[in-house]
Amino acid sequence: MTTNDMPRWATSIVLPLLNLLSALLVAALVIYLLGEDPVESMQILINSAIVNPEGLSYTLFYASTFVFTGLAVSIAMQAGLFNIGAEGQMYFGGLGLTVAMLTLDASLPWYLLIPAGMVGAALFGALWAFIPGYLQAKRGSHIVVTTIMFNFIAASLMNFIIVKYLIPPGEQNTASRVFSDAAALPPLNAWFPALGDTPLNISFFLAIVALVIYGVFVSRSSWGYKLRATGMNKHAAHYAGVKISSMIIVTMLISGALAGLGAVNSIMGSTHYLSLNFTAGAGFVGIAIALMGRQHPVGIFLSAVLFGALIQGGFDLSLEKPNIPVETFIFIQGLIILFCGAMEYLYAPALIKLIKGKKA
Amino acid sequence: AAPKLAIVYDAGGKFDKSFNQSAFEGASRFKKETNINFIEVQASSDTQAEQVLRGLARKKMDLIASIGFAQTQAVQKVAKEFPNVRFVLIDGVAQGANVNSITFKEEEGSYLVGVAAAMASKSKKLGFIGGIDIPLIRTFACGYAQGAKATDKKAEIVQNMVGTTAAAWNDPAKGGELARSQFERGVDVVFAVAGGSGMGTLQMAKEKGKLAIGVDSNQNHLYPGTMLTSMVKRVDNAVYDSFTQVKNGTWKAGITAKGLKEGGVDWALDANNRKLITPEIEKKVLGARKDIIDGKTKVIDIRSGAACPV
Amino acid sequence: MQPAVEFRGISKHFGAVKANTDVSFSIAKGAIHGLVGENGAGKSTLMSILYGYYKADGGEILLDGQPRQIRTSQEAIRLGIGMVHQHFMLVENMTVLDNVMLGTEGGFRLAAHRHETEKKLREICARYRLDVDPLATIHDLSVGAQQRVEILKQIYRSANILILDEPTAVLTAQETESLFEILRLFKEQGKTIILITHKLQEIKDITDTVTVMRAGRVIGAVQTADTSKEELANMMVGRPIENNLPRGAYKPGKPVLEVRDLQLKDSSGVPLLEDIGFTLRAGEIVAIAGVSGNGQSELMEILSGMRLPTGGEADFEGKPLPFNRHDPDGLPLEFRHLGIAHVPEDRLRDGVVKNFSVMQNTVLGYQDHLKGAFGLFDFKHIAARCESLLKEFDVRPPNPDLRIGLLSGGNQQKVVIAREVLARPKLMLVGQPTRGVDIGTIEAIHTQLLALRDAGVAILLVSVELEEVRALADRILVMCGGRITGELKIEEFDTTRIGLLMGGMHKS
Amino acid sequence: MTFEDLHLGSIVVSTVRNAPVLIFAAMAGLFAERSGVIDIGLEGKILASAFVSAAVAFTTQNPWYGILAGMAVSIALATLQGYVAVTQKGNQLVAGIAINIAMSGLTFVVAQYFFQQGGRTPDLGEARLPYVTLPGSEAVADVPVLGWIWTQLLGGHSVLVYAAFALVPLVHWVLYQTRFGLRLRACGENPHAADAAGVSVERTRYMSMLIAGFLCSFSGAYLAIVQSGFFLRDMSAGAGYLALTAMVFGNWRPFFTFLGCLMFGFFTAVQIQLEGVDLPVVGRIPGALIQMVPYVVTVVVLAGLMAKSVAPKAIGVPFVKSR
Ligand SMILES: Nc1ncnc2c1ncn2[C@@H]1O[C@H](COP(=O)(O)OP(=O)(O)OP(=O)(O)O)[C@@H](O)[C@H]1O
Ligand SMILES: Nc1ncnc2c1ncn2[C@@H]1O[C@H](COP(=O)(O)OP(=O)(O)OP(=O)(O)O)[C@@H](O)[C@H]1O
Ligand SMILES: [Mg+2]
Ligand SMILES: [Mg+2]
Repeated sequence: MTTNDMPRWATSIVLPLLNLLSALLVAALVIYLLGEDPVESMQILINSAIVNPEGLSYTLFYASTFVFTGLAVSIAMQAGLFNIGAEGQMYFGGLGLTVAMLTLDASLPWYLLIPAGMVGAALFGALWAFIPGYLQAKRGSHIVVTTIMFNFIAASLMNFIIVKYLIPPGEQNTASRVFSDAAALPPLNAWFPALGDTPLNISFFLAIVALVIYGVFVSRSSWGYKLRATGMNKHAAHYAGVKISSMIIVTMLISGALAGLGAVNSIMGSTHYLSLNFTAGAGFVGIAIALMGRQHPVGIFLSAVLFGALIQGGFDLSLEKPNIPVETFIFIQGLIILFCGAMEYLYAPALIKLIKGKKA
Repeated sequence: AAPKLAIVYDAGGKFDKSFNQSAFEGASRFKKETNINFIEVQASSDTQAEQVLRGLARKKMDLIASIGFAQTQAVQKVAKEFPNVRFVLIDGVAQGANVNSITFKEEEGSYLVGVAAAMASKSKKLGFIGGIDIPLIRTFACGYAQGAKATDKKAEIVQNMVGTTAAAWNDPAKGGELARSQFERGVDVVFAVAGGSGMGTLQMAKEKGKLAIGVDSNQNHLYPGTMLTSMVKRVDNAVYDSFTQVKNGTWKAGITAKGLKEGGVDWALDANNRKLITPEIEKKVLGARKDIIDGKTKVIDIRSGAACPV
Repeated sequence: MQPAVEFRGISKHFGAVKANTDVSFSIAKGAIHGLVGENGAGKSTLMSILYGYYKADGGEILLDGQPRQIRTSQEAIRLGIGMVHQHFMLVENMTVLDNVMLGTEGGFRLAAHRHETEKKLREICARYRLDVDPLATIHDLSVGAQQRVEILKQIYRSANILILDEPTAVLTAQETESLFEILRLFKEQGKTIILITHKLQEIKDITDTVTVMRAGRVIGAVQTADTSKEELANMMVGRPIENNLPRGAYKPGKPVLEVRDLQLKDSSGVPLLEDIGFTLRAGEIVAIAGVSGNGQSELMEILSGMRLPTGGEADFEGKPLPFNRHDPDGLPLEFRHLGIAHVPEDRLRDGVVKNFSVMQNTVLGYQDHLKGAFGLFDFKHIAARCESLLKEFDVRPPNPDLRIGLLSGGNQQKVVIAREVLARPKLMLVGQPTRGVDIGTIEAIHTQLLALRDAGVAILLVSVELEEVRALADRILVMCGGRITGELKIEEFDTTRIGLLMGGMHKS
Repeated sequence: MTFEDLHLGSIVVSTVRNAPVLIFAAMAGLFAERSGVIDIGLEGKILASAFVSAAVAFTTQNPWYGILAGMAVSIALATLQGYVAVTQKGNQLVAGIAINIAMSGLTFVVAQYFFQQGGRTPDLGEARLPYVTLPGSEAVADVPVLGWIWTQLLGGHSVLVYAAFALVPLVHWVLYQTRFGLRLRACGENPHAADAAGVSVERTRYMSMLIAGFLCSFSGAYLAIVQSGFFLRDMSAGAGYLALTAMVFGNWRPFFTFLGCLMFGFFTAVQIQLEGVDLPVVGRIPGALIQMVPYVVTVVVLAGLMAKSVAPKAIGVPFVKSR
């Protein structure tokens, strides 16, 4: 039995919805067991993540970061590389951005500062991905292992750098100084006051642009073609003249740069300073997003928004329902990934039967 | 009407076996005594802290207690936007006419337990186990070392940190392993400042029959017999007092650093460790305590930029 | 007498494809039965049903007159059916012994049975004159030896009904002959054998009866003795097959490729190629004959830029090929830009990306030629190019959006050849162009290659099929042990002499 | 720095004690992956079994019940992975990651619900596994080298430590010397060949996942009821990923994987000893930097010494009957 037997609307809309529903059903059961009304809880969740403009704004804010980390993992995956290191690359990207800001934010206007921050973030993120990429290409060191190791190493290194060099004297907070106002990304509420006082900023549009560029380049460019050929059949790619090792290195550089760019939204869009562990797992969420979104730009976008919504909605819900801790939504994230990402064809047999039955 | 009170924990959460938990205990005490309720929220990231503070401020809270230095910038920012809402920031300093920043002189309390440790130790090798290598933890370590060295010049401090990510506060196995390794190197008193990871340390001490020192709240009751003492940091009192002040209308903004004198930090002596604290130790510690309160002994706070003198 | 196997009305479809439609025929006990048909005719599907790999949609199978439900391979094995698959079913990093034991271990502890199994294998090898070392690891074995392991597996399991799906596609003439020796032995022992092959000569040589399939249906079942190759071909393809394809006069032009003193050693210093030298001119087809594994593949890889030689040089149109570098990364593209096209021997490994569509595969290797502004593809152009290519080379089905993995091997091969021909190369390297391909398609591929030659392209062909060499070549080089052992003109074609040269006898 | 400062004895003992968490998980991963199922979900299984074994051990005050319960949960999760990989033919990486994320949340929620201690279980107290004291320990305790070997290195561990070390040759034996091992490896390399040889790929992979779940549960149990004495949220702290690393490092072979586990244990122990010590040449390494020693070493070793790692060929690919 294959999904070829099914119309497109069924595979791309009905099945995912059924899966999402199943995940939410299990989640509802857990909420019920925790002693709360699942229906009401879901209403609150949806309301505060999607319906309420301010909530939506937060959802999209989180999604903007996730799009970048999701893209980072996706592009590496296209080349058959499983980059688990987006977390460390984003963390390091934050350092690049911060270095740029600390040196420039007093002297440059915003329209130069923002690109400078982005360049810094991309550069450092790329740098952190370069070594695993190089080792994979030239020494055959397993990228999964090296990137896991590089996450740990990044954590140590950043801990050291922040504490030793970035904390302003006399401060308690394990964070750099706050950047000047010129270094803040323009928030969207300036144009859409309904969004309220939220950090949603132009990096949302940058994320969309990144998605479009990714989509176009991966599926319509010669480079993307070589990228995918490398991912699917290295021998054939070699036959086609792809320089496999530079392809691996370049892909990891881009992947790292994208992960690094994830820091731009988190830092220049919201906190305006670099703090210890500011990534808060966004790099790992990127893995889930890439897998769930099938490395497709639309899929990545939807998954990123879904995860953003869970963070925002879950947070609000836990405020209203103290019996439901925020961690419940980590569990629900896991469920959604399981149902939508790993068991995507759970209902395919039943659905095929249903469709065929109707026709007959 | 009863004041509207709120408490915002940082990423550690209200059961972090550290300052968040202590804050929760203070607030609970207040609630029990006055029957006035409070709202609790946990902010898992700096962005969320700002979101939460703003949300609470909009609800026209009378006082919002922000726990942990991670909320410093968020408090400063939101306090400016809502001049009519009062804020208390624990462990950090934020500017604002409506903010009361309360910090603690952890170095002073640590000094005392350092004294006790140096007295109780036979090997004169003292252990320190911190969560992450950050200024706050270094302050504890340095105060501890100062107290120990002042008591016994030859005292040697072995120091380990659990890790570098948030997991470092939740790794009791590593906390225990570090303690064991320190014991094997001759350490016989260990001071654990590592949140949940510290639980592993205290337990290992119990197992190995060595002495341990707890932190933040009085942890003496956990393993009576091997808990030498605890360095208590009265975040609970700070929260309790702030709530009470708001209720009584005596709340004031400002910057307060609470040391021994102000009752912000102390060592813990109770039935659980009475047997371990010999009269000599007690005398020595109380003497040091008095000297600090009187200003005769100055304990260096490394956060002020000074290097640790020992 | 009861037939050993009887198919009754077997039908099987995959999605819209009807792989088998109402297939009925029977096979006598102790017979060698041939099964022929075009690529995609449904032969493998039918056999997979017999072996319990696929479940038929309808119909039944009778063994010795008994209707049998065969739902899994386990059940088939229990019923005494053995199958040598079209693609080897061997675990590459295990020994021959372990591969044989897999599924018939004899007990929980392997050690308890390893020894006796090994002994039994050695006995079998001796009896059937199979040259296989039970303790060798599969990936160290040549394809021929791997084939022998598959046979060994079946003998060890004493299968009574043996299915062989294109076993000879990768074998040399000698290897094929010794396989047939074994099959005759089997026959003497009363075993029933079903043989699928695209080589009609083999059908004539060994089978007793033959069934012809086309488009999922049985077209005819005949006694081998009563038919001829031509008749079978006609039944299969539905038209007569032309054996002597028309070709222009032999008018070699300028030298295109001059190879001098080429050497290749593997990482441990063992020579794979030694002192290779020859000249290839425009408008001629030079075939390299030889038993596979004698350096032909390596030579093709070097000349296409996929691999670097360890010594020697080659001039292409008078200019030396850039062999002086560290690794061959990207070199195939440079060669392609010079005008060297390459149809790789192992099409599934090198020649196509199975998960790409047919259209995407027509771009492979030429991705940089086809890009426009910003490196983006002009899909309209690519689609038009693909469509004409599918039409001109009669790829079936001519659906550019199909995953190429779903095409039959023959049709995949046509796509690869079409892609390379379309590049209008000056030199075309062709490795085993018709391996596993049906006779209709062979005819089509040969026609294309000859047309290319007539258009003045220099073609270097590697083939283990002497039939193919004879049909295409203008000159023949014979390789053995990494050296060129002889050269003949096509007029001098002589199977015995070539056979001697292939065996290492030097020109004398 | 003198030799004394290194405390080699302490490092060795510490290595032995730290290794079981990784060994159990890595051996579990070995079964899963050699059969062709990627097991990136080790972390989640460790966490789940750690929680359940601590919770049950506490509630029943019997560590063995805890271990049994942890086993049940870990096996259930592994079966779920098997269901995704074998029956659903879904993405195994996704399933593993989903399990890791879900368990990180769920263990907290359930622990909080039952114990109200912030995702922690109460102290196990006496309900922990005891340490084994070898016979004659008292007699030899004071003998210089022998005493140390007998009481510290060989004795004084939990039974699970012995089990972990005994497991390695056992796994090797099962993998290379038994019918099941042969079939399992065949399924991981070329499931089509296994199938054609009459081996049920489905059954073999399910069996392997059951074993993986079974073995992995000990990793969690060791963490909770031997090393810590309670459960704390996210207490696995990356052990599952490290086990995976050890396995890749060991090229999916039991003994080398075991060496990988020991290497982590060893360098973690060394790192503990090096903190705050003045080293020749480099001086005192800052605390934060010293944490990265085991990871840097791994990268260097992987880049320098090891040949390319060769994963089981069919790993991660659902077995579908068609080419
Ligand atoms: N697993 C499958 N899924 C879908 N379609 C299939 C599958 N296997 C075979 N087919 C279809 O069934 C038809 C018959 O295939 P089969 O493998 O039986 O051909 P064949 O006669 O063995 O060809 P060849 O000579 O190339 O080996 C093909 O046209 C193909 O499209
Ligand atoms: N999974 C599949 N889905 C659809 N069709 C398939 C599938 N596998 C094989 N087929 C079809 O089955 C037929 C025969 O397949 P097979 O691989 O035997 O091709 P072949 O022509 O014999 O190639 P080879 O050169 O590899 O022997 C082809 O038509 C192929 O398209
Ligand atoms: Mg076939
Ligand atoms: Mg074929």
